[in-house]
Amino acid sequence: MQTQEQVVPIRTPESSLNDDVITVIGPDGAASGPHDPKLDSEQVLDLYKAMVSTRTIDVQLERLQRQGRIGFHIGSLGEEACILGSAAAMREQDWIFPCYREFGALLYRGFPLQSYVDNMFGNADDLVRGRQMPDHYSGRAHNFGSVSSPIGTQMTQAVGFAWAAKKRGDDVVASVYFGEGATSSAEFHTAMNFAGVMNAPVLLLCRNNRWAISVPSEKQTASETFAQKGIAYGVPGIRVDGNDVLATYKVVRDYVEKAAAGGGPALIEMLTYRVGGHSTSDDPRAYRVQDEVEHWRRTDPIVRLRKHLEVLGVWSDAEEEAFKADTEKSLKACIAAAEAKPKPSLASMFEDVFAEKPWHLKEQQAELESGPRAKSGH
Amino acid sequence: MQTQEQVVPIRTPESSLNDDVITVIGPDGAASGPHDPKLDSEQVLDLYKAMVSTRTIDVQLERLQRQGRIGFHIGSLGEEACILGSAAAMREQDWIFPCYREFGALLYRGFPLQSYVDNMFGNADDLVRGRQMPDHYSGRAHNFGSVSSPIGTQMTQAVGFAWAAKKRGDDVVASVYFGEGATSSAEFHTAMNFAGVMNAPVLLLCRNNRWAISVPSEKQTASETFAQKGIAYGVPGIRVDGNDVLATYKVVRDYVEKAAAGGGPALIEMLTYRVGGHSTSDDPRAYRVQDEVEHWRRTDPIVRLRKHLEVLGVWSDAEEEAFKADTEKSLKACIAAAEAKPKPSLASMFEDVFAEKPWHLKEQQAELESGPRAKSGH
Amino acid sequence: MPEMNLVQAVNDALRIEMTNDEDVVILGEDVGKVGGVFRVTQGLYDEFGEDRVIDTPLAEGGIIGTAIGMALYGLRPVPEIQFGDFIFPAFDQIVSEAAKFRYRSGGEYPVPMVIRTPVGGGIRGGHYHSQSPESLFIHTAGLKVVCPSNPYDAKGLLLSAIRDDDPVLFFEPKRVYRAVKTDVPEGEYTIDIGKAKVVREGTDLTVIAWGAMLFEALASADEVAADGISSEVIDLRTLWPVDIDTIVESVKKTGRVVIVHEAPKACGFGAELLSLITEKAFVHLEAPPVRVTGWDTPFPYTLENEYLPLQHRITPALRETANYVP
Amino acid sequence: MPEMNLVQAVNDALRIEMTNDEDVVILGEDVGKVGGVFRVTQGLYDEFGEDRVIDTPLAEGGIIGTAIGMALYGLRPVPEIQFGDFIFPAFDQIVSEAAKFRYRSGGEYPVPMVIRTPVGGGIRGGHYHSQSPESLFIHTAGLKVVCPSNPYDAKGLLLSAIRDDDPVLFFEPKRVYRAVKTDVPEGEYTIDIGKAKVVREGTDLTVIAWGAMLFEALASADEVAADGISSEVIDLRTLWPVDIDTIVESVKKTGRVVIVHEAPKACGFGAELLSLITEKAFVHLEAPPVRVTGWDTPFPYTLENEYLPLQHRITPALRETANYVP
Ligand SMILES: Cc1ncc(C[n+]2csc(CCOP(=O)(O)OP(=O)(O)O)c2C)c(N)n1
Ligand SMILES: Cc1ncc(C[n+]2csc(CCOP(=O)(O)OP(=O)(O)O)c2C)c(N)n1
Ligand SMILES: [Mg+2]
Ligand SMILES: [Mg+2]
Repeated sequence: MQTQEQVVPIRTPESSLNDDVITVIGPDGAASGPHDPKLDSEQVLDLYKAMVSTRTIDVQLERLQRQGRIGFHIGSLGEEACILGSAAAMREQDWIFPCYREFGALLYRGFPLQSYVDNMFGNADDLVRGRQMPDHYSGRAHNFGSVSSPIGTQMTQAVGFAWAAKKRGDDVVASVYFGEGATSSAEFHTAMNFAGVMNAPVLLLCRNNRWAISVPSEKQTASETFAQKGIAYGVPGIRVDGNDVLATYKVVRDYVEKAAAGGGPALIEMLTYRVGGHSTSDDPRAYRVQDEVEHWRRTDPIVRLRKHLEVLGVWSDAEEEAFKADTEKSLKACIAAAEAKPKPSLASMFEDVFAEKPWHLKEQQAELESGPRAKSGH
Repeated sequence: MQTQEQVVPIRTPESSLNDDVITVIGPDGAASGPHDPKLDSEQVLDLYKAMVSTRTIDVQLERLQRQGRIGFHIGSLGEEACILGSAAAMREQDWIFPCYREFGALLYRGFPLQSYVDNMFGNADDLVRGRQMPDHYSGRAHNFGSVSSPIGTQMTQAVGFAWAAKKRGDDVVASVYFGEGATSSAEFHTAMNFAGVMNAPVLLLCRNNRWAISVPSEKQTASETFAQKGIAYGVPGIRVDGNDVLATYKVVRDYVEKAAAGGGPALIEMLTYRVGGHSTSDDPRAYRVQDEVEHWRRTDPIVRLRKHLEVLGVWSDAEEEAFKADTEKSLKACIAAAEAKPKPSLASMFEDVFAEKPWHLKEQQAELESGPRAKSGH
Repeated sequence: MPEMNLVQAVNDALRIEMTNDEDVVILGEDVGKVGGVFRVTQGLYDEFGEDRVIDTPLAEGGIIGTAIGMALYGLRPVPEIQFGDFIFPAFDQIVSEAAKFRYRSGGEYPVPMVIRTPVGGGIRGGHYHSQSPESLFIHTAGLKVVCPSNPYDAKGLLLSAIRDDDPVLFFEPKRVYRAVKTDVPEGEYTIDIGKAKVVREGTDLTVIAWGAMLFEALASADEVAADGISSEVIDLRTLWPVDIDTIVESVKKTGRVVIVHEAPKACGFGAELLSLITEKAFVHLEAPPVRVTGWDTPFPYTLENEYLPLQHRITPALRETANYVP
Repeated sequence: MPEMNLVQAVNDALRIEMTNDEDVVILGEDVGKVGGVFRVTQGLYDEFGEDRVIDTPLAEGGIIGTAIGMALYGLRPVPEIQFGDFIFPAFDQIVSEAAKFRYRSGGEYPVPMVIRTPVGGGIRGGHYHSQSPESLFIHTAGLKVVCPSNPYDAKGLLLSAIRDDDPVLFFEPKRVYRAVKTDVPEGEYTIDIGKAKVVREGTDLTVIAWGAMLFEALASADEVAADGISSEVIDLRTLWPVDIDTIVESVKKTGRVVIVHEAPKACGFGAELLSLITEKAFVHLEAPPVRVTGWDTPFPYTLENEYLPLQHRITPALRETANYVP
């Protein structure tokens, strides 16, 4: 319509083009460019091991679920670099608000593997007392939030948390994970807007893994990139190759430091791919072509980092086998222990609803404890 | 922090600068530039009259409220150009989803003044049967939606409505009004995102009148403009001088035609100012300086258009006085009539909850009708 | 007559009405290509196309808000909320808008819309894949709430709901989805909204249930029958407006009543049922009406079967109520 | 001892606790410079600064979501929702997050937060400035709900609520805001959450009310006293967890009860109260408990006084209940 030419709409940024995506590790495995964090080989190896053990655990837990020994698992196959690179970039005093795929970050923070496995079984030793589904852990002792299923709710919470730290004058940055699908939620909008207005020290980490269960990213939004959504809130948006652990580490680290220095929030879109199903309840063959998966397997973050290790001249197949074997061994031990533990007590169901148990919960607990289930020991 | 330089954030557009704001009527009252809709004097005069009568009604209703004869009024003092310019730009078959300041648009659409005044009194002839507060009208017969108080809810509804028209193959565009404060609501985010993804023929008309009750626009968001929020959704965002009725008319008309031609949604930020209080319940002196108000009075949309009429050489003081007098006269007549009408019946309270009255509402109606209020005729 | 489970019966009803009526559209998360996480809309995307079966962005408020807009235009949207637990981001659009639209517009704007969503426990879903939010919507004037217990009722009730001119919340007991098969007639038939069904006749006490808990109630009724207690079991089918006549008639006969539901007790629908019965049949009550419900805690994962009002909790309640002497 | 209205009493409590505790912060729409649309936070912005009294963007979900985050960090946020009718955009954060956080985290993450909001009718607010949503939150395990009827209680209850380690919904009856003045002691005092108050002793029947309707209940009690009917009137003050002992004790004495609330009847809190009473005092009941409530319709504008359970509707209920013979 010719009259259109006359109207000048707000120009959309070109920064959605792929060459705006920050990358460090090249096809040859060499690290280069302005975003190379220049980590020493120890640190790189440390990241590599974390990624490998994360994947090893994923594989084992999926198997466990198929065997019917646990009810559910939601994993991070293919997303290890963006999860561990970003987690490693957070300083010890910083906080992590998880989505539900970040058990690797939780363990990286030092959360005991046994506690994680107890959560997968919802047994009496589960720190959340068997109240939530597997992979819905909570890690306050490790500056780690609490997983809940409703999409997006952790985002505004992370913003308020970060603002509170700032108000107290504490040198703390909060980071919060979510998927690209969650950018459609009301919580993303509110979190970004409040973060901008409050200039909160918070990083919004978007794992753009292309899929929201069966919905591809192009059906989530008509915007070319997720990073450009930052413009709506006056918050910088950056795109990084989320399968490049060094690039991810560097970008997140830079913005952690910026936020800590009073520079405010940032939205970081980490480009990656959900190689597995959405969860053990999902079969992606129903909605996506295998070629796509194969394509992404070629950019596998672990393979890429392994190549970089070769360039650095550290690590060997033998070491890798040994490391995997160790991981599997300790995992198996935790599983055996967790499986042998009893269920949480009937009483535990009525605790922690409130700080103190009110009369009606005492009555209800007594009712259950005097019923057949108590006798049958459920 | 020096490492920052290395990270290239998504560039924010410069389009927030004032010279990006589309204007047609110059200080001298002459219309010029690419956005001049080139209306004939009839049409301009028609718009002018609508703006003047809208203001006249506002002034009278505020007085009426102070006299305690109506309970509430929420007006459009200073916002007449953006409301009437945009309403006039919609084609007859197009639909308008109101916020709560658009009674001028409702009347422009041919809604009877008497019906509007009956709504202000919530009497038995009120088309919404005295169920809602004053200024919460509904105008289906005039392709006009239904006012509700919760901020933002009309936006997603307008998107779904526009999509439905498109699905039916009807040549209908929907427009929806809201204030700049409402861009912080979840509804704005969802409406913009769904509009973009569905490519719905809908125009999101943001009256940026600077204030959300006592909250100034800079506290709503850290983005420089509201129009740039379109970038987050791949939806064009345009800024227009909302106190320039010709510019507003032209921009809205262009995007109506674009949407009708399958070009999809647009976000139009109309820069204006809320000259009065938020509503009759609000006294803005508690939170803003009078200078600001005075500054905006100088850009009064009616004064500006009057100047343009002089350039066109139509309209005179005498005609203006006569016109105002007429408006006041017919308004007074409607008020007198509305005030004399009875309250809605007790029975009406139990109707329209459902298409058919269920047993429990029949029981409750009987209970009320057998009680003292029925006898006292309430 | 074909046998169907509840998933198939709902799918069948959707296919029939989408064939009958161009204005019926489905929208929600993952409802398209993959046919929903429970496969309830399977095949409809291929059959009716992406304009009739819409995969939306991840925003329940947007799903319901746009569905309302479609209904205002004249369509008959059937939005799906993936789990009842995720209906809350859309709560404002449902209670402030859909429920009040007809009323606040003086009848100008009805909102014919059926919100389908799976509810209840039984799949080890923990806090957020198990809840039963019916009472929140029953408390909101302007909404109808339906919850079938079996495939046959599900199909007939859904066809009625889609043709209804008011917003209907259609709660599907996910524990029943594939667990129960019944004969389901081919083609069209409807079951009236607002009509309960006496599924077991009895004389000593009345048991009121719906959805998945109906089967637990029936199991307990059989169990206590061995002790010579004769239970009448009512499947409400429509929760609101509730079929008060069927309930009161039964309670007048038995004088004793046990109400079973999964949702927490406090301000649950059981409270309203108990109140209505007490108000309307006070002089006929021979024992205090009893509620067997989910506890007033969040819905737990491991102890799901200790949380739910299953047979092990219903049976003692039936015995006590039947044997109550003031 | 100074006289205060409810607005002043709440303001006084906020000022006291903000002075005591650096961690107490207020956030909401228009709470800052202008002191809230009802002026409840007036003066606090000037006194404590914009870091303690925060004007937020227009998003209730953001107000509650960020307040939860602040509470997780260790602050004691007191968010304001401008009208109870506008709490629904925050419903998901309240029922899915705040209510379940302590439980789902095994006690790791308490959420001490007081959500203040004006509720109820009486200001000609129509659909969206009049509602009373208490039962929705009572039904949600993990939330406490408080609703004072007078300035004295408001101050003492708010101080308790802010010091409470669980999320509390603090409902302020806007009809009472400036209509009632009482003596309010200067400085600190608390009133226990969970304790009701018998505000009028009687022997023939028990009337249960709270908030603005308490005064209507008292007026009716006086009215029927003329006919020799002696009513005991209980002001619940805390709605949940409710003070069951005070209620049951009174009902055991009177054998008759009338419950009054503004919210719609279906699944309103009256249903829970009626059910608890029937369960716990069945043998003492001499008449069916009666509910006098808002109708099951949206809240109307012009007929507000015909919708509300005012004296003209309570008095006949008291008479009938007192004179009931089976
Ligand atoms: C409010 C809400 N709606 C729907 C769901 C169901 N659901 C769980 S995960 C998911 C997709 C999330 O996709 P994305 O945000 O991209 O994260 P990813 O799983 O890809 O990491 C959906 C729809 C939910 N958990 N919460
Ligand atoms: C969900 C919701 N929250 C709060 C309010 C109270 N409220 C009414 S108007 C308003 C400010 C709106 O400002 P804006 O969107 O800029 O529109 P304007 O009044 O300036 O035209 C507020 C906070 C409401 N009506 N709905
Ligand atoms: Mg994803
Ligand atoms: Mg404004």
